[in-house]
Amino acid sequence: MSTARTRLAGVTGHRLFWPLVMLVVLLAANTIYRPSFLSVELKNGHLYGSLIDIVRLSAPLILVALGMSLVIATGGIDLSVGSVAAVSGAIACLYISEQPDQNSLGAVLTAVAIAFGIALVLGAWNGILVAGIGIQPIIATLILMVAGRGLAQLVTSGQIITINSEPYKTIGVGHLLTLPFAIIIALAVTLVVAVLTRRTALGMIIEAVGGNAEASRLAGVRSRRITFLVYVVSAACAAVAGFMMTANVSSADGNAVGLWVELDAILAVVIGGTSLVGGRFYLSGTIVGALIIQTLTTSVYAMNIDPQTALLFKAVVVIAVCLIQAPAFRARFRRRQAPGAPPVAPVEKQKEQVPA
Amino acid sequence: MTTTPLAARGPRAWWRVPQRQVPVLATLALLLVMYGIGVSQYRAFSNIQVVFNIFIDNGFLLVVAVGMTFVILTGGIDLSVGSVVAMTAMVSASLLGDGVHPALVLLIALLIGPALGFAMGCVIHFFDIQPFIVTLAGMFFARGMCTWISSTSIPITDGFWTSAAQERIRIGENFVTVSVLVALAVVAVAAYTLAYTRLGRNVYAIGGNQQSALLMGLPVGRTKIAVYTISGLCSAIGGILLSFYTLSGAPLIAIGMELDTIAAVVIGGTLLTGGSGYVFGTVLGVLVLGVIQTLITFDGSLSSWWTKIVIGGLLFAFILLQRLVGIRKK
Amino acid sequence: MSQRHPVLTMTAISKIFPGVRALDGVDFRLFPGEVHALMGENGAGKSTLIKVLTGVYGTDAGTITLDGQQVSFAGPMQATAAGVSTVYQEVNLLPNLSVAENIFIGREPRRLGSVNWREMRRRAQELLARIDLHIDVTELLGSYSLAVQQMVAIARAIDVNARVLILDEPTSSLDADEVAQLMRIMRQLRDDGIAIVFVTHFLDQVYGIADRITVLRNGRLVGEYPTAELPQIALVEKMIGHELDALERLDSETDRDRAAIAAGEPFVAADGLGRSGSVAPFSLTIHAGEVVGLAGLLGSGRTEVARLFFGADRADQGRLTVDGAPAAIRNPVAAIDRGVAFCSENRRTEGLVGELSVRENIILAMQAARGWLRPVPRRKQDELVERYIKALSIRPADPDMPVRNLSGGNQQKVLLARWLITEPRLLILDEPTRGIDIGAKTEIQRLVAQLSDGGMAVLFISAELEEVLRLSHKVVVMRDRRLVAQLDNDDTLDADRVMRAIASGAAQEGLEKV
Amino acid sequence: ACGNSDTGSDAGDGKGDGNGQIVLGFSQVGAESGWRTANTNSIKESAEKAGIKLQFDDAQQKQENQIKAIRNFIQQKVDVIAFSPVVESGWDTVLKEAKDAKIPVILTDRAVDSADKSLYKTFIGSDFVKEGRLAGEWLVEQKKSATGPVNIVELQGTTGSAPANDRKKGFAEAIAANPNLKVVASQSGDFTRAGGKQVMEQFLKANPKIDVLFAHNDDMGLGALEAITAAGKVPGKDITIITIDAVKDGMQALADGKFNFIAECSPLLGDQLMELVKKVKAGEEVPARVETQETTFTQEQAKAALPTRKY
Ligand SMILES: Nc1ncnc2c1ncn2[C@@H]1O[C@H](COP(=O)(O)OP(=O)(O)OP(=O)(O)O)[C@@H](O)[C@H]1O
Ligand SMILES: Nc1ncnc2c1ncn2[C@@H]1O[C@H](COP(=O)(O)OP(=O)(O)OP(=O)(O)O)[C@@H](O)[C@H]1O
Ligand SMILES: [Mg+2]
Ligand SMILES: [Mg+2]
Repeated sequence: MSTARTRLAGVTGHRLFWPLVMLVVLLAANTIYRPSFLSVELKNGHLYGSLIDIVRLSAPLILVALGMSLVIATGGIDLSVGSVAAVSGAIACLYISEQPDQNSLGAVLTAVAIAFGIALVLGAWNGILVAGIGIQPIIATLILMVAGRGLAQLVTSGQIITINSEPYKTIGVGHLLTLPFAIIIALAVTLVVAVLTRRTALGMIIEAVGGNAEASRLAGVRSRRITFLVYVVSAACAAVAGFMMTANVSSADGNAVGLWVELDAILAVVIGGTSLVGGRFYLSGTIVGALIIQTLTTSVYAMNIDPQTALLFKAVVVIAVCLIQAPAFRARFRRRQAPGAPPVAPVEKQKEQVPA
Repeated sequence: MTTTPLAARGPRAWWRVPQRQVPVLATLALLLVMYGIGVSQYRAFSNIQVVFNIFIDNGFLLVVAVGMTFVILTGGIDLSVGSVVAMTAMVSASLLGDGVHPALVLLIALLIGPALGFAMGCVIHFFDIQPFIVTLAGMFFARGMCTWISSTSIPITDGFWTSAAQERIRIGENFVTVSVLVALAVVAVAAYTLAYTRLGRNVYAIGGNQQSALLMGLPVGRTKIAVYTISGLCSAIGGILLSFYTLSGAPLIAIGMELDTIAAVVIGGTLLTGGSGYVFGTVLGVLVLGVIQTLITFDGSLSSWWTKIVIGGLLFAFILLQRLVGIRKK
Repeated sequence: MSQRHPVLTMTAISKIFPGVRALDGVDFRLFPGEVHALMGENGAGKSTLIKVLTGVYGTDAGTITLDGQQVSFAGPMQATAAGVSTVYQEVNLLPNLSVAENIFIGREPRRLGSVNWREMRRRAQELLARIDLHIDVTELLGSYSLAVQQMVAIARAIDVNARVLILDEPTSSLDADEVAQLMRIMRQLRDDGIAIVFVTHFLDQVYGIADRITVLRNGRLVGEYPTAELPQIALVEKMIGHELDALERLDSETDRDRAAIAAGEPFVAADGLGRSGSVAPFSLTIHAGEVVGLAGLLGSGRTEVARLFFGADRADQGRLTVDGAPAAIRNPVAAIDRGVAFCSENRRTEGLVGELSVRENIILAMQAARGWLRPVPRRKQDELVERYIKALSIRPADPDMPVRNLSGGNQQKVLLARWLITEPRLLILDEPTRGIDIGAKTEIQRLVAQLSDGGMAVLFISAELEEVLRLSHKVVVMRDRRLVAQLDNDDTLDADRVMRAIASGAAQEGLEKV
Repeated sequence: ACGNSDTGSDAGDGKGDGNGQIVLGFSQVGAESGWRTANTNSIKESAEKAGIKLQFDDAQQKQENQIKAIRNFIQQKVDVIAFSPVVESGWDTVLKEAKDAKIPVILTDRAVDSADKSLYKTFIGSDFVKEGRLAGEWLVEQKKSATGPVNIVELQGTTGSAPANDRKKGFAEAIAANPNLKVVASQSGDFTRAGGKQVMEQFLKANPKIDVLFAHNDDMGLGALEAITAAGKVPGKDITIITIDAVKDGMQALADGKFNFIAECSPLLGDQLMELVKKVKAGEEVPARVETQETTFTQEQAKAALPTRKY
């Protein structure tokens, strides 16, 4: 066989190949609809264009999804991320709004620190329920999903707190070196999480816990501690996302911030190739997943799809993404094209087992 | 040549509850405690009608949760239920509005849900795609259908529907509605199916270990598809009951219902990883949610946000106690 | 014999996994009324051949005919329906269902369309009685030990009215008695005209029952032989592909100076250690450099003892001292901190993480002990993994292969490697040679001997009494979840005496009484 | 307006009391916006002032929950039931139950489409269609001299919600008067600032010339402001902005010249509601429909009104 062919097979076989193809297809569709879609110009020293918007708007989702990846890798799930984002954003805004000088950097840093601290406490709460008491993750985090939303509204008294703080606003809409600051934060957090998991042994240990918790325990892994940790990390990521979302509009809306973001985050993780059963996780896949989701949302607006049918459009794209990504689906197609090719074995991935 | 018999376990006393039922019984006990608290706090709480109302108000949730129980028992999940409920109600309302005969409407409405469920099951099985993502797409699809049919709510004035909605079945001083009877019938059928049919046992088998079930020669694919179809059917029935309940179809109704149903199933002691749980537990789970809500309405002094915090708190207290009781009995 | 028509023929079967040619043009014939042993080293392709036959995997080439009809099963369901009943290598049952259901699921007795639970329980009880297993069939399967589960799997397979019965290493965790039961039943079935495929690594079992032998090596067919015409030595040579010089007997091991070992301070000492409902309180000391063998019948509590030493279960009575100092070993982490390692018997549920690679599985315990902040340097990983892949001949020798793609025996070796690299002071081995071929088994035995020479304490559990006797300095006998005897492994000790100790459950022979 | 104080109040423990105090069961839609919270607070404050005992229930935006709450109010035998329907349809059954239990019902904020008008005593609230129409009429008035086409973009509320449907409808009806006025793009911003901003960003890129923005509420308009500024345009000048609601932040933007026009949708109907409750309880005749006092604001009016705005 020619080397070109094997190289091609290597590229198409890569996990990120099909999600990236989907992303490109979506962008291409937009460009066909409106050729200027891809154009990026420099306005007031900032890059400006739909592409930049997509990346900037996906920053909070990327953050939440990163934390979610780790939680899902342990075989858990965190429904509370949206509420945690709302709580932390609300607390930060409340604190800033009470300062005499909202533009003081010190005040903003204090606000962010306080809110971040509280988010860590909320993450620890989730961690204790799951790892300490042994409540099923979905229900454990559902508690905070419901109560956290109330907490956020309690903080804002059910109103929208509007602030006027340049330093805080920077988190959401500022620029650094022509790039939106939000993108830089997302990159930085991604880097931190990647280093934390892939340069240390944390990633492997998380995957071991998610792949087979009992075996990991018997191998001396402190699985509870790890499980606890991922919920804290997830809450921390959600908190930063909360700052971004509130800074984006310079206001905290306890009801709307992060609403349904947990579903998007889980979807991003799954599109990225991580299994909900736990085990292997792929941060790069998660990021591509988040970009796909945001591109999809932006496409609806950019292509002016009737809101009444927008959901149908989303459904079609989501199902297309997962079909194209599924090896079983592609194999079926290929077989039809090239009869005689090997049928795929229906080997389902299962937790805690090693078929001989 | 003979092995020594393995250390025999003590004979089982007739009153000793089998290990497996402990969590469900603990849940039942806690539910009763919670009800007792309600009765002691609020005078009107002791009316039998309050209990009946919990059933009336949660009949559709119960039916949908029963379907979800099947799915979760196989270790899957179905996020589309809320949207399918809404879609069913929407379709019924709009067809009735067009003057289609109610019997035909009923038939069509009861076919759409299972058809979507069947399609999702096929995608999940044949293409080996995670249920979460497939049913999420199903959720978008069904909700999209709702807004596509109409962006406003459609009232139902059909005679059959209104009489089904407003018929009161008297039980002494109090009453239940048709929905309650339908819901209880669904529960009974589901409980029988899970316990006494091959399909039901295969559901448990797949939840225990799909790979093993496959190697044991069980019809894994067929069962998985069946389970999502059943969930679709239950959602469709739930949708009909909801359209009885509200006598209309509204595009935004039943948003977030998938979480309520999953919560009910899991509170009822079913493991999200599959293979363990009972329909009876699900009934209890739905009742727990219903009682929590009733307690909050009866209190009537909570602001919007405290309502959420208190719901979370009660849920936490309940689940914590459930865990503790369960552990102690072991 | 060759005049008869084979019930099953597989011709030129090939199966390719990404990067591995698991089967390469293999032929296989099976006649009615015979027991046909399928032999080969770990990773030779035995299990793959069976899975191809029953439709778990599709073939890449080759044909299968059953009763003269060409077949191609889409899955085990069709295979079962066509009369091929299989016990796969790992116990593939449902831990969340009752024993009775595990036997009958898929063909439950029914009345008026609904499952007849009472009848099912009754028949399950009867069936298990046939193989002399007396357990509560309403209990969840998961609450029983691996050996019991293996028996249940066998019971399930033999109850079907099958023409072909396939047993892939059914005896790997069974004791001599259960094996004998199984053999008896296999003979019975064979006499009824059923064709049986039997995979095992125990040569004596093969020679005890098999009529013919097919040997595979590296995914290729070596040949098909009547058992009577193939001497043991020749069989082994055919399996490993070269002369049998590497397999010298290991008999010097127990000659080491027991007195010297016992004179030193014990490394661990259990004093009245026990756990209610699990093991009766027992006392046991293990010295550095000593190999203690645990003997007993199925379910006698050997695994439970091991788990108590390791903190996998928490003891609720008695004390444990390590190096003379009281030690509260409440969890595995505490045990590992003190240099205790535990290689569990059930590699699938309690050992390996299937999705992770061979490398990751091997370094997991070492990494866990170091904490996640201090990753094992890549160079060191490579070196260690390389060394043990070679030492234990793990195949394929690809450290980045997900461990679930390895053959059963190779998985077992990976698990063993995980603990060996941590260089523990006490190594607890629960059935470490389960499903391992003879070559590797000798290798492991030698390794254990070598390690104990180097001062490591070893607690060795094996269903094979032979093995226990060969390696141990002291044999501890368990029965009904209590420790009934401790026997010094001197010249007078043999399998017979141990069996008697197990049977009588007492120490009439003047042995140290517990 | 502050939430903590409500919980401390002794408003109702459901046990009812025999001292002749009127008990009002009120089921609110939820707390999905600042507008809604102002509405809730107005009702709570007025109830306290009027000496009416309030049984408050939050339906979390779900019709099912509202029906459940009404059933429970019936069980508790409250004197009057009031609620802001989440949707227009589907109330007949439970309202019949209330009627059978002889408990009068008052609708607030939104109407229901029951054919049987005897199921409720009266309706108090705003008319969303009218709000949309007022916005549209102002625009028609402003642009009556425009010769070329006027490109309008619309930020809709949550798809399928009553205010979104009605405001869209009213606005469309009004601008039909001038064929030059054309809605070139219309998307849902979910009534939130973030939604408004995100959608507006794309509108600005996809449509080179936008003259008018019509947002279904202030919040989306406020979000859009940021997008417009970021695109280098001047809100209120380059793009005429019309919104609905008149919450404080919106009024501020209007006074600052960033918005051009707001049609008010007042949440402060507490006092009017309590009046009605007392009348209904006393068995007096009440009008079938009571509209809240509402107005519209231009930039000048906003400057004048801002200092005295309550929410
Ligand atoms: N799903 C799979 N993916 C990739 N390779 C596989 C897979 N299953 C088996 N193999 C490879 O095929 C080869 C044959 O494995 P098989 O399980 O048939 O061996 P075996 O003869 O049964 O060995 P053992 O005695 O250890 O059970 C091995 O090299 C194994 O690594
Ligand atoms: N009679 C019995 N009833 C119930 N469970 C039993 C019985 N006998 C054994 N078991 C189960 O088997 C296990 C105890 O056996 P254990 O694994 O300690 O024995 P073992 O000596 O290692 O035997 P094996 O050869 O089965 O591994 C326990 O997990 C227990 O639940
Ligand atoms: Mg094998
Ligand atoms: Mg054992």
